Amino acid sequence: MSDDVVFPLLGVFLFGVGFAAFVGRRHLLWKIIAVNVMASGVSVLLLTLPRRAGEGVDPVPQAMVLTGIVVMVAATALALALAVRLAGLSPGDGRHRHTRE
Amino acid sequence: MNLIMASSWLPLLVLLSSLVPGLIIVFLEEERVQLRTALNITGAVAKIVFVALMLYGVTHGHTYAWSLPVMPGLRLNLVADPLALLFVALSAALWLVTTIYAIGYLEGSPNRSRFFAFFSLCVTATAGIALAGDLFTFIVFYEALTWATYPLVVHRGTPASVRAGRTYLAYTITGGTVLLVGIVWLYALTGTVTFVDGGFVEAAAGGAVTETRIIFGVLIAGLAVKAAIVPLHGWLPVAMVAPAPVSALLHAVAVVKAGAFGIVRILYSVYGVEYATLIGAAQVLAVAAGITIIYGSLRALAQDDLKKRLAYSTVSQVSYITLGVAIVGPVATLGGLVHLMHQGIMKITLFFCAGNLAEVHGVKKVSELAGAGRRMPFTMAAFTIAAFGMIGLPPTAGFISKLYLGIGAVQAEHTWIVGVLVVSSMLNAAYFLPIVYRAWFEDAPTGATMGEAPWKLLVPAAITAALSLGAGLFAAMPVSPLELARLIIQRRYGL
Amino acid sequence: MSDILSPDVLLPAVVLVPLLGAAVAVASARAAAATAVITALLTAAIAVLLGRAVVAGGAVTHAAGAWGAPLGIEMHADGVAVLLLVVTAAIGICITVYATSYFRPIFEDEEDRGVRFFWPLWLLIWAALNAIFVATDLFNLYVCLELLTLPAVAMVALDGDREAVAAATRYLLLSIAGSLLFLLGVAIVYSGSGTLALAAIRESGMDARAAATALTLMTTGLAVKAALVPLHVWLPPAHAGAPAPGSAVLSGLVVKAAFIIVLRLWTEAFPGSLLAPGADLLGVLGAIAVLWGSLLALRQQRVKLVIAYSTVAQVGYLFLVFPLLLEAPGPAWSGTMYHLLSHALAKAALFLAAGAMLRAMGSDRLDDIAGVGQKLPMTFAAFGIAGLNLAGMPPSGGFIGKWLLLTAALSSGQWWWAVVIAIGSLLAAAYVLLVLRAAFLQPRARPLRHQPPWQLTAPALALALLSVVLGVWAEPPLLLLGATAPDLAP
Amino acid sequence: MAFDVALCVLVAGLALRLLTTRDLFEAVILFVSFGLALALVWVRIGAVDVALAEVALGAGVTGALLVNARRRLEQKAPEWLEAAHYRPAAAVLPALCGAFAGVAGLVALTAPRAVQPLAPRILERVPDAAATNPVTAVLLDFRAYDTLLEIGVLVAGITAVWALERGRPAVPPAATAEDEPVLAELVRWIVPLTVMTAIYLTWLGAYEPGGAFQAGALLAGAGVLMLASGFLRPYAPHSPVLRTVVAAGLFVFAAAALATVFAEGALLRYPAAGGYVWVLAIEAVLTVSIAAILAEFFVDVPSAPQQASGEQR
Repeated sequence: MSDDVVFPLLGVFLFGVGFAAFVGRRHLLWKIIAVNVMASGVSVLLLTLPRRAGEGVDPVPQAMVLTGIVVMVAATALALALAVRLAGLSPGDGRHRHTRE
Repeated sequence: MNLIMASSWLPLLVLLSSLVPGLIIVFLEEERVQLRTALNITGAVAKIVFVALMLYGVTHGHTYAWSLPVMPGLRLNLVADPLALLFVALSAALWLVTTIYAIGYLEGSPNRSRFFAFFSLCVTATAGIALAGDLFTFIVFYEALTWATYPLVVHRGTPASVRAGRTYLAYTITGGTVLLVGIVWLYALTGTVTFVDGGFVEAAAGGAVTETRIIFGVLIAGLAVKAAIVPLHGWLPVAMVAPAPVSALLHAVAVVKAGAFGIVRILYSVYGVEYATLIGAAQVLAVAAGITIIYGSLRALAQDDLKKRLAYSTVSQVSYITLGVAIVGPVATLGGLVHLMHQGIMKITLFFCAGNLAEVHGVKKVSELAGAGRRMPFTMAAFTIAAFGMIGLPPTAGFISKLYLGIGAVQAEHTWIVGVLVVSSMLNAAYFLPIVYRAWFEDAPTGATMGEAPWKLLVPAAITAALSLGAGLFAAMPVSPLELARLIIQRRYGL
Repeated sequence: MSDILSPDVLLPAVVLVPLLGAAVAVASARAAAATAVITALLTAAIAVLLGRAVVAGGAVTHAAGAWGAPLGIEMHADGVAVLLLVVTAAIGICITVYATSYFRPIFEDEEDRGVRFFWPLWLLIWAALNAIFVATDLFNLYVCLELLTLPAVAMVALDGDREAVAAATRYLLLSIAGSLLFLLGVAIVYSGSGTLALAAIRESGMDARAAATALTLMTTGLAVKAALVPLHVWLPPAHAGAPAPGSAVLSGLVVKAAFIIVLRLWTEAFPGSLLAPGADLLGVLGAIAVLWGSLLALRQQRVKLVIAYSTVAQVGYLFLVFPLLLEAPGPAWSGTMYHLLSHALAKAALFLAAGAMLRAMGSDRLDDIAGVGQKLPMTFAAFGIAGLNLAGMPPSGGFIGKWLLLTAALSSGQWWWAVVIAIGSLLAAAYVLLVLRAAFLQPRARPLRHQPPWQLTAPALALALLSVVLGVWAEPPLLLLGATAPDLAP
Repeated sequence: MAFDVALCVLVAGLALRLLTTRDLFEAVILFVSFGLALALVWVRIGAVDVALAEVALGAGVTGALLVNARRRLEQKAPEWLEAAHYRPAAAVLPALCGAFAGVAGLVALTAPRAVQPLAPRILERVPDAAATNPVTAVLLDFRAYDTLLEIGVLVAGITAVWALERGRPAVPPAATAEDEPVLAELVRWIVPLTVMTAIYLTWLGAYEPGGAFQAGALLAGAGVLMLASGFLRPYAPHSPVLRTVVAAGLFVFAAAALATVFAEGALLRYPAAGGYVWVLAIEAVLTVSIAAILAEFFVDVPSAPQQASGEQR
């Protein structure tokens, strides 16, 4: 097994368990963590799939992964904000119940 | 005059004469009665003038056509050939009288702007159907008619009328969609949808008999809903909850007639009666029409509600048109075509009169009609003429229709059709004559209100009754429906 | 200096202008509305000018940084793209006008309805949509998708009640997962083809198995965002829960953007030979969506939910394109795109009209809107016209789309798709009627809370009428579409 | 080699554990460790830029956000943290999804690599780009358009978070330096150091691994520390100053893009002379904006509405 295979395998594994946990866990925070693990898996694959033994790492996927990390931070922040907000609301709660009354 | 005769804008003007008033009326406030009436009447008169001009031109050998590109390869084609004129003349003439009637009928009731707006749109769609030069244009106006009529059916806004509206739409939209599938299929097969005298299917796709057969079935199934051919007639009696002018429009001018006219177009301008007979389709259609004629009459016999009896009578009578055009031979076709007009004139008279009875005296059932002749003599006189016409007694218009249908059937050696005609006429008599008898020869119940309908309701009925009589009496005159129908036949059969 | 009106300037500007507008709207709450109006007018003008340029001179390409693909990113505006840009602009202007009034409190005690956040979110969505329509690069599409998703999610939660927040959360999570599936596909494509440019992937000689895998992953990811059955569950509560102008954007445009990307992938990026096995599956899912979405729409009690479920059904229509493309590429392509454009207009009109009803009546329950036709004739007219478009009734763009799709199905002998299309349009008529019927009933004693101002009625009516214009004046757009029909030769 | 395998096993094990544990606190801690271990993977691969970003953003900011969210949930919906809330869905669907991903990944793994990879072509042209570090060259020149849109994503994220919690009290109660003497002392040392490092990273980005995002994350961390210790009073949510700082990055970047379209004929094609200055200027503004946005993500996880409205009235 060369490191051509080890790292991509890690990527596949991370994406797979992340995906499974995303679908399988009901808790919102775990779902959020799970998509982050999936994202890490994709990052590993983005960087290592195109790589050939003995070559340096391609700058284009590096830039893509950097972008991906930033995007995930923004998405995670929003998801957490939504989760926390949701936890604080009980059914029927809200500012505008203009659909009723 | 030459300028007008040469103008390709006339077919469009016929549409605009009702579309424009309709669109203005949408935005009109409820109280602007006079302006609304003026718009309506102006539009109706203008339409008659335009149609008359085209009638003159067409009888002198001219054809009017106007078109607008819509899609690559498909255009909105308005063509005034004799067949189109037959229908558009009917709708133009009857629109004017129905408008007058509706103005009187709805006086003081709410939502009149909405009513007259959609009334105008409805007539626009009918004119579009009449003048459609191809199946694409036809389906556009055919579907538009469906939706333009819906607000009229549910006009009263009661739960019952909204339910009736739902039934109406369920039937007609399904029919329209089936028709659309048929048209697109035919288009995919033949690459054309343009009407041709004598049909284009044989030339374009004569080889694919099975496919053309199926498509014929799909097309007719779609059209049969509006034409109220059994078993697709169920919406028509239900839609009777609509106000009387709407029923009149539905039965005589617009919806049912659009279906029947569509069948005529399919047989006459798409498949050609000969080809349809060759593939066995026309015979099946004739049988279906025959069944509908008998079935409708039988059902009419059992109705006590006057409007429902008239509705089943329509089911029966409209199929005469289908029957006529489904038989090969000029005379039968002539009978079918002329009945397109005759049935319209006579049926609208009956509905006007039924509306008058209900509106003035609250009489809605056949059993309440005793003495009606004395209570409203003019209305019942008109009713009687139209009813005689329906039965086919000379010298009314109905006699002419049935005469030609009968001769045509004999010529085509379809003697069973003569049987259908005889039975149906007897049934017609059986459900109309008791009404006439009761109205004139029985005494009104004590305490019954007396008095004739106001002139706005009476005049339209009188006019159409006179037309029903005149179309029979003066059938040989150059502008009679019969002569117009003969013009169509001449072009086709070269008589 | 470049000519300010040259297509080479207009093409990037159509993305940059709304982006700049969004930045200003973020910075200044007070100037946000004015900024949005100016940005909307500018962006629309740019879209129209770009459209004119493409009609006159053919497709336009702009290489960002002048590198050109595959080193850099290119933007490309062809006939489809400019039609999408122009329709988006039309909807955009209407939504902007509408939103200037929609968020105004009717009552004294009504709280902050979040309009100052609406503006930047909306402009970001607009920028993302435009960027997607002109994108030619896989990773660029990924970033655009995220730029679209985040503000769209926020839009759903903007009204702040629990159902909306829950819907937004679900939408966001599913959407992120979808994005990551897409990104995994991107990784596979990049590794196998050495490029991210859509057109270059096809010529890269990429391994067919890897290509099929990547395409499957990306399609699945996008199907979540496009709400293709069975991945549609997030859509109805989200679209119904958003404030009306937000719903209009989401239902009218945002789901369509995801579909456009799927279509581009299948027709531009990958060889046509890949189409065959997956096409029928996508078609079947589309058919299920048409039927299932419509049936669920029929069971709803609230106008906004009816419209939202209708979106599920209408997305299904779009996916019918795949099996049809193989046999009848011309009409299938034009029909689908035409359906998409007219549906975008109609759906936006419906949500705007529903929002005006909701604001005026205080409810959008079907039982409560009896007689709305008499009380709000203009709004109701907009609803009716747009509704008929959904049902594919002439004269409307929806009818043209239906005609072309039927032509595609019947001319290629695939009559079963024609059956689906026909039944779907009947069901659409049925759920539209559900609302229309209520409006014709005699009004009950439910008084109007306020008479909607023109800003709430005119945009809906304008969009509805535009969808009719598409139905009458169909030849020029269809010719434009026909010129860009995909070449599926292997 | 053996180290790589061991590292991968560690990362995989961490992931497995943090996704299956029932204890949210454990999961969050493990997530941070996971991020740090992943950063090691990036170093092994040779992606130092990514490693930096992973530490700062993936592990750092995301971890902090998770901790924060957990704390807030503890306050207002403790039932969310109970083990009883753990309801695994039926195992079939997750297994299918995992398998789907696995199969897809394995196909990708075994597929041949590109005949004509992009990397050499990019590296060949880096000298013509506005930065010598290839990654920065890609980020801010070759694919600068992506980066521009990415800043848009960040702005969208913070606007979304703001919109969610607009019921928040005007100025949240701030900690004071006296409350946390130890922290305060720490901050006196750490913050200046962090700021220096951030500036250096931004500047360095053009030549070496580093850049606006990592620097922004560091600055944000410093900001959060200062907020927590009371050195910095939090701005009123979406106050004009804050909004302007947040929007500045997007505005300057987009304006630069539009300017280059006019002046140079292509989006973000920098002038032949001074391209480096453009990049540095854009990076500098971006750093500040990114720092503000990330810090706001941290501060602005919304409070419950009842509490908020209670304080309002």
